[in-house]
Amino acid sequence: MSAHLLLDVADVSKRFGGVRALDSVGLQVPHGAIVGLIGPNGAGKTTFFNVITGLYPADSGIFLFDGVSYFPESVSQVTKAGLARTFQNIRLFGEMSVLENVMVGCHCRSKAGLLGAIFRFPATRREEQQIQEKSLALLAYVGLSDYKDMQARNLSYGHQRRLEIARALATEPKLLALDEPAAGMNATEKLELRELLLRIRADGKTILLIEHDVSLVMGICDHLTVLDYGKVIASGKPSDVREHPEVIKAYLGQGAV
Amino acid sequence: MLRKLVKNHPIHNAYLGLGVIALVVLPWLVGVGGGNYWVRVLDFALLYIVLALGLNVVVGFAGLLDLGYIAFYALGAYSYALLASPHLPNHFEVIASAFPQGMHFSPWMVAIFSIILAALFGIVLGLPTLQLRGDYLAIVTLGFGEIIRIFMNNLDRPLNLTNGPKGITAIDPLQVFGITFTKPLDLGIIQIPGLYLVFYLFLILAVLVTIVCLHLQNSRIGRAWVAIREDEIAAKAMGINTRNMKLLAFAIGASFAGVAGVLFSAFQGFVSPESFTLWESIVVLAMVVLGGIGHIPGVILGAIVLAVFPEVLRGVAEPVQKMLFGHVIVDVEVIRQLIYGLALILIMLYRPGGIWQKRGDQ
Amino acid sequence: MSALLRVEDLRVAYGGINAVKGIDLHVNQGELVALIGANGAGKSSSLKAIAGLLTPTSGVIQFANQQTNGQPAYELARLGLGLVPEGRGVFKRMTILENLQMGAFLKSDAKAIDRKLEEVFYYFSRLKERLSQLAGTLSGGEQQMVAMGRAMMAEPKLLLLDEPSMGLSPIMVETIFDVVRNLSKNGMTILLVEQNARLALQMADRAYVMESGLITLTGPGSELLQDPRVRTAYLGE
Amino acid sequence: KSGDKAATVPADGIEVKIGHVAPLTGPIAHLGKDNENGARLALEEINKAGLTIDGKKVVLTLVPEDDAEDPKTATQVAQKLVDAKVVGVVGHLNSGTSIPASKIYSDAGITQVSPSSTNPDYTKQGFKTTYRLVATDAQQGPALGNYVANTLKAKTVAIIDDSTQYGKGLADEFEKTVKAAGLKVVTREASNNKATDFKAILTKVKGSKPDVIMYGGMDATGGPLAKQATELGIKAKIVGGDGMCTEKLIELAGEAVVNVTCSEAGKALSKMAQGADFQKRYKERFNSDVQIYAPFTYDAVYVLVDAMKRANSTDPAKILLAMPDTKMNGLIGNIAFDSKGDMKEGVITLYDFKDKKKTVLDVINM
Amino acid sequence: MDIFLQQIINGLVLGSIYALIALGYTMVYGVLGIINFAHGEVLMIGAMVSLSLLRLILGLTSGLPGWLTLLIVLPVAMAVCAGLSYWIERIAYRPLRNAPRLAPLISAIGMSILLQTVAMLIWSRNPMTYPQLLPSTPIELGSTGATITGKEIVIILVALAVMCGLLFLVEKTKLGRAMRATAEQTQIASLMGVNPNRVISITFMLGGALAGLAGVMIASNYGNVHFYMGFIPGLKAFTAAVLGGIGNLQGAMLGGLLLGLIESLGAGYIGELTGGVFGSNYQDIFAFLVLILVLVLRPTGLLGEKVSDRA
Ligand SMILES: Nc1ncnc2c1ncn2[C@@H]1O[C@H](COP(=O)(O)OP(=O)(O)OP(=O)(O)O)[C@@H](O)[C@H]1O
Ligand SMILES: Nc1ncnc2c1ncn2[C@@H]1O[C@H](COP(=O)(O)OP(=O)(O)OP(=O)(O)O)[C@@H](O)[C@H]1O
Ligand SMILES: CC(C)C[C@H](N)C(=O)O
Ligand SMILES: [Mg+2]
Ligand SMILES: [Mg+2]
Repeated sequence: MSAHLLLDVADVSKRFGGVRALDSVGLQVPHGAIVGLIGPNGAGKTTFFNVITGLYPADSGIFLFDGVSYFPESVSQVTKAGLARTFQNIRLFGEMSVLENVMVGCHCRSKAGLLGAIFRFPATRREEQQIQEKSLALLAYVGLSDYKDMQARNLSYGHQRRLEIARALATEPKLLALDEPAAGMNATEKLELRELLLRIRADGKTILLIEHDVSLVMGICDHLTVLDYGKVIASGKPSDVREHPEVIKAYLGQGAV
Repeated sequence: MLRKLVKNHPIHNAYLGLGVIALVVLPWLVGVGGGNYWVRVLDFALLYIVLALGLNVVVGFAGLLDLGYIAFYALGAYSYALLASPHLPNHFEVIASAFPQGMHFSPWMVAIFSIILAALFGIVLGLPTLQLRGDYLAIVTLGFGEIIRIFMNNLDRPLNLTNGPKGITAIDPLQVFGITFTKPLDLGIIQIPGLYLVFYLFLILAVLVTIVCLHLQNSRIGRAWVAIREDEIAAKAMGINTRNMKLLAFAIGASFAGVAGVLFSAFQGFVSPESFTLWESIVVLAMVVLGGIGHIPGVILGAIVLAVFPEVLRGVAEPVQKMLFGHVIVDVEVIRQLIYGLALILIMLYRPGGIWQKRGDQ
Repeated sequence: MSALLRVEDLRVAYGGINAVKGIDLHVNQGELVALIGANGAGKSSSLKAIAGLLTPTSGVIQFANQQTNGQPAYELARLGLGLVPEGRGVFKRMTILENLQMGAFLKSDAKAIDRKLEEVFYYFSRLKERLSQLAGTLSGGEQQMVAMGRAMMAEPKLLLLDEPSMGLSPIMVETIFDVVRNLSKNGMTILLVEQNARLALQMADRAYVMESGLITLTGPGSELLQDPRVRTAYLGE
Repeated sequence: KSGDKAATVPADGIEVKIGHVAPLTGPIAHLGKDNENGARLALEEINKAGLTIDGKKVVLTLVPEDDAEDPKTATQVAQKLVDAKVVGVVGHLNSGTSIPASKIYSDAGITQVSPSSTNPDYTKQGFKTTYRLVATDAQQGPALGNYVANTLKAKTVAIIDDSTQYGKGLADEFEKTVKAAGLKVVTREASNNKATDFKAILTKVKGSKPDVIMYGGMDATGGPLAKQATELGIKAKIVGGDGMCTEKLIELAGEAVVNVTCSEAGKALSKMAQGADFQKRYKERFNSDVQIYAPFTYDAVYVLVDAMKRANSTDPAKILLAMPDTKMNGLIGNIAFDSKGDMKEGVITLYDFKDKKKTVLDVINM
Repeated sequence: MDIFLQQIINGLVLGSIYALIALGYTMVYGVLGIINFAHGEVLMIGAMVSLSLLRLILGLTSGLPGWLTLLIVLPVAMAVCAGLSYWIERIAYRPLRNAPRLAPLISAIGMSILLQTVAMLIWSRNPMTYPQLLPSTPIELGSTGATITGKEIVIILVALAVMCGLLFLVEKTKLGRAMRATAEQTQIASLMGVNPNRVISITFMLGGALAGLAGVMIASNYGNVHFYMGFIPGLKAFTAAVLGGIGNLQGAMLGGLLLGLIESLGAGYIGELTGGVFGSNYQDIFAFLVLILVLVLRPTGLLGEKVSDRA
C-alpha cells in the first residue's frame, strides 16, 4: 500500500495548552498527486504542516516519507529529505533580493564548504554559476523575472507568495507543501497559479495544498482531507467531499458554489 | 569590490597597482608628515580592521549580536604572551627545564594555534546560545567576555598561569623570516623603521582577511548566514543547518580575533586583562555598526574612523579652542569625550545604516 | 450626496518606485465602494496613504471635509477613519479582548464599549470563546476576525478594508461579507479592496479597477461585472 | 579651570617639553587629574622662578595626555610624546600603562618617572629609562604586614582586594608577609574597583572572625567598604595601602573611618617639610584638594629639571645619563634611585584616623 | 546560620536595587525594543542633581529630618531625570525608529559617554559623599545575629511598590494597553488613534523618573556618588532584566532579586563550594554561569513570554 505513497502519516496529535490543534490526524499523499488539506479557520491545517516539517514537535504520530520512517525533528533535515513548504504568513528573507531568496533555496542541494567559499576553487565557481542559472530559471517559471533585483520585502503580497513557491522549488523537493498559496490573488491570478501548480506536478513533483479557494481546490486536487477542530472529518475525492454534510456545515457553507 | 579588481582588466589592474603603491607609501607619508605616532595609530587601525571584519561576520552577516567578542582577541593575545615570554618558565620548574633557552614560540605557530583555539572557543560559546535571540544572546556573550577576562585576572593563583592583573611583560617582539619588527630593517639603500614594518605586516593580514570576508559573503555560506539573520525558521525550511552555520560564524569571527590578538601582544610586548574589557567589545561593535553593518568596505571604514578619529581629536581639541577663544576653556580630554559621544550619535542620526552602507539599503 | 472621501491625483512612491501614479477616486457618504486590481497594482499603497500610514508624494486627500494628506494616522482615526490592514495586523502579544479594547481606544464610555463588544461577538462568536487567548496564537482566519472586530469597535465613519477575505474559509468569507454588507446597510461608508472581485463587485455600489498604479476603469459594480476586460483580467474567465 | 597659563617663550629662550600621562577620563579620572595638577604646579613654579640651562633661558611646557587606563592607548600617547620631542615623561599613573609605554620611552631614550606605578615589574624590564618615586608593592605590603603582626599583634587576618594590579598586588605582598609572620589568613576575598556593595563579602569575612581586615584598593571603594563593615557590626580594624590613604577617605567612610589604618608609600603630606604649604598652593591654583599622588608628580618634574641642570643640557640623552646620580630633597623626602630606578630610601608612613583626622602613626624607613 | 540569613538579606537589598533599575530598563525596552544604554547615566544624573539640591538645602537649614529632605529632593531628581529622558529619546532614539536595529544601540552608547562627560564637567571627577538621609544603624533581627538597616528596608519596599505600580499601569490601564500596542506594531496602534510619539515619550519619562528614583536610592544607600556610578549598575540591571525575561516587569523584579541573591551567595559561598579553589573573585563568573544556564533552559528568560512565533 505504502509503496506508491510519498507521504504517509497517521495518528498525529498536537496540543497547545488546552487547545487540541491536531487530534489523531492521518493523511496520505500518493506520488505525483495533488492532495488538498482543507477545513475551517483554526482547524489545524497549518499546525499539521508545522508538525510534519519538524517545526513543532508532535505529541504523537507515525511518519513515513517516501517509504522511509522519519521523525520530524529538524526542519532542515526534512527539507533535505525532499519536503519543502511555503508559509501562510509569508516568511521571505526581506533584506535579500528576490534572486538571492531563491539562491538560498538552493542551499541544501549544493555543497561548497568553507574552504570552497574562501578559496573559490573552480568547482565552487561552477556551482555558484549553476545556482544562479537555476534560480533565474525558477524566477522565470513563477513569472518574477522582472523583479529579480528588488528587495523581497518590497514585493507586493501576491508576488511574495510566488517567490515563496520559487524558493521552495529551489530546494528540489519531492513533495511541495503549500500553505494558502492563492491567498491574496484574484480569480485570474488564481488561474495562473493553477497553471503553475499543474506544471509543477507535470514536472514530477507531488503537492500538498492548504487552500480556501474552493474552486481551485476542487479543480486540481486528486484527493481531499478535511480537518475540523483538529480531527479529520472527511477524506476522499473532491466530488465526494463537497457533498459531505459535515463539510458543508463546518466549512463550505450553504452558499458554496 | 576587490574581487572585481583582481579580475584581469587593464583599468582594474591599474587601479590595483595605484592602490598598492598608495598603501606602501602611506606610512612614509604619514610618518614624515605626522610622526611615528600616526604610524602607530595606523598600525592599531589595521588591527581593528581585522577585529571589526571578524565581528562583522557574526553580527553583520549572521545577525548574532555579540558583546563579548574581545574575549577571542584576549585568547590570542594571551596565547602568544604565555608561549613567548619568560612568564611560564619563571613560574614553573617543569617548563623552565623543558625550555632551557626560554619559551620563544614563533608568532606564526602561535597564530595558527590561536586560530584553532579561538575557533573552538567560538563554538563553545555558540553551542549553549543557539536558541537565544537578539538581546538575550547579547547578554550571554557579554557574560562570556567577562568570564574570560575574569579568568585572566584571577588565574595567578593557585598556579600562576596569567600573572593576574599585573599582566605579562617581556613578550617577544614580532619576528618573521628573521626580520625583527622592533628594529629598523636595513635594506642598504633605505632603512625601514620597525613601526612601518609592522604596518606592512598588519596590512597584509587585513587584506587577507578582507578577501576572505568578501569571498564568504558572496558564497553559499554567506547567503545562508544572511538568511538566518533575516528569518531563522524560513532558513531552516530551506534546508540550512542553522546550528552549524551559526557555529561557523562564531568560529570564523573568533579566529580572526585570535590572530589579531597574537599580533597585538607581540606588538605591544605586554598584555593585561585591562586591554580586554567590555568597553573594547563595544568599541569594535561600534566600528561595525557605524561603518555600515554587513558591508565590508563600510566596516573597514568604520574601523579606521573610530581608531583614528579620537586621536585626531587629541591633536585638535586644544589648538581649535585656542583659535576660537584664545585660551583653553575646557580640558582637552573632556572635549574629546564630548565630541566622541556626540559623533556617535550624530553619525547614527544622519546615516542610520552606517557611514558607507550597501547600495539600495538606504 | 457629498463625498466623505475624495482623492485627487494621489501619487505614492517608495524610493524610486512609483507605486501609485496619480489616481482620483471618491467615496460618498454611506456608499460601499470596491477597489480591485492585480497583485502589485497599488491598492494597498493607496489605502495606506489615505489612512495616513504613508505620506503621498503628491495629490490631495479630503476626508470629512478636511484636507488630510500628510496628517498622521492617529489624527485621522480621531476624525473617524478606520483601516483593517492587509495581513491583519493584530496585536499578537495581546489577548483578543485587549485587541478589541484597543479598537475602542478613542472611546471612554464603558457601557457603549460593552455594547459594541456584544455586537462584535454576534458576528464572530468564536472570539467570545477565546477572549483571553493571545491573538498571536490564533489561526489566520481567527486573526482576521479580530482585525475586523477591532475596527468595528471604533465605529468609524469610513472603513477601509484591505482584502478582508484573504485566508478565510468559504464559510468565513460569507460571514465576513455578510458583516461588510450589514455594516454598509447600517450606514457605514466603506472602501473595500478585494481580490475576490466577483463578490466585491456584486456587493459594491460602485467600483474602481486599478492597474499598475493607475485607475483604468470605474462604474457601478454590476456594470463592471459585465465588462469583458474585468471578466478576463479579474474574474478568471 | 585648569586653564592654560603656559608662559610665552622669550626670544632668547627655548621651549622644553615635559610629558605627563594619566587617565583623565574613566573611573579614576580624578586621580589622573590630580597627578596632572601636581606636575603643572611644579612646572609653573619653575617657570616663574626662571630656569637657565647652558646659558639659555628655558621655558618648560607640559604636554598632558590621557591614556584612559588603557595599555594600547598608553603606547599611542607615549609615541606621541616621543614624536613631540619631550625631554622626559612624568607618568603613567597605572602600572598597567606605565609598563607597555616604558618600552617606547626606552627605545627613544627618554626618561620616564612614574609617580605612582607600584608594580615591581615596571623597573625590572632592564630599561635604563624607567624610574619611580613610590615604594613598590613589594615594599609597602610587607610594611603593612609587619605592622599588623607586630604592632597590632593580630592572630588572624582577612584580606580583600579590588582585583586590580595595584590592589591585588599589594594584597599578595601583604599576605606573604603575614603568613611568614605566622598569622592565619582566615579568608581571601576579591571584589572589583567599580563595586559599591561589599556586604556579601563582608558578611563572609565577619563569619571568619578576623582580628584585622586588610583591603587592597582605592579610597573610592575602601570608604564604602569600611562604612558597610560598620553597618554589619564588624569591629575588626581595617588596614589598607596608599590607594585608600587619602583625606577623601574621611568623607567617603564617614564615621567608619576611625576604624581604618593605612599606609602611604612615601612621606606623609603632613610630614613633608613643605606639605601644608603645598596643599595650600595646590588648592589656590586648582580649587580642589590633593587626592593622592600630586606631590609625587610635583617632585617628578623637579627630578627631571634637577637632572637637566646637572647635565646642563636639555638633551634627553644627557638628562637620562644624569638621572642615576639624582640626590634631591624633594617635597616627598629624600630622592635617590637604585640601579633599577626604584627609590633608594623608600619611606612608608602609617596613618590612622582617630577623631576623623588623618594622623601619622609611624614612619618606616625601608 | 546567621551568616546565611545575612547573605540572603544582603542579596535581597542588592537585588532590590538591581530590580529598581531593571524595571525602568525593561519598560523602555518593552515599548521600543532598544537597549537604553544611557539608563545608567540618567540614574547617575539623578543622584548628582539630588546631591546638589541636598547641599543647597543643608546649606540653608540643617534642622530638617533626613526623610523629609529626601521627600523634597526625590521628586525634583525624578522630574529632572524624566525631562532628561524625554530629550534623550527625542534626540537620540526617535529619529532612528525605522533605522536598523543596532543604530539606536550605538547612539545610546554615544549618549552615555556624553552624559558622563557632562557630569564630569559639572560635578567634577571626584567621588563625593552623599549625606546620610535614612537611618543606617543596623537593626538586629531577633537573636539570629543578622542585621538590616532602615534604608535597606526602604529600598526593598520601594522596589516592590514600583513594580506593583508599573504592573497595574501596564496591564490594567488604557495607557498601558497603548504602550503594549505601540511596542508591538506602532503603525497599527496609530490606526487605533494612539499617538505613538506621545506614548513613547511618556514611557521614556516614566523610565527616567524611575532611574532618578533609583539614583537617589543608591546614592543614599551607599553614601557616595561619582560620575561613573551609573555604568555598572546599568549593566547589572540589564543583565537582571534579561535574566527575568526582558520586557517583562515581574521578570525584571525577579531577575533583579535573583541576581542580587546570586551575587551575594556567590561571594559568600563559592569558596566553600569549590573547596577553596575559587573564591569571591569569581562571583561574577558564577553569576554569569547561572545566567547562561537559565537562558539555555529558558531562552527567553525566567518569565519571558514564549515567543508566539507561528509559522
Ligand atoms: N503556537 C501556538 N500556540 C497556541 N495555539 C496555537 C499555536 N498554533 C496554533 N494554535 C491553535 O491551534 C489551532 C489550529 O491552528 P492552525 O493555524 O493550524 O489553523 P489553520 O487550520 O491553519 O487555520 P487557517 O485556515 O485560519 O490558517 C488554532 O485554534 C490555533 O489557535
Ligand atoms: N515598502 C515598499 N518599498 C518599495 N516598494 C514597495 C513597498 N511596498 C509596496 N511596494 C511596491 O509598490 C507596488 C504596489 O504595491 P501594493 O502593495 O500597493 O500592491 P497591491 O495592489 O496591494 O497588491 P496585492 O494585491 O498583491 O496586495 C508594488 O510594485 C510593490 O512592489
Ligand atoms: C593609582 C594607583 C592605583 C596606581 C597603582 N599604584 C599602580 O601601580 O597601578
Ligand atoms: Mg493556517
Ligand atoms: Mg495589497
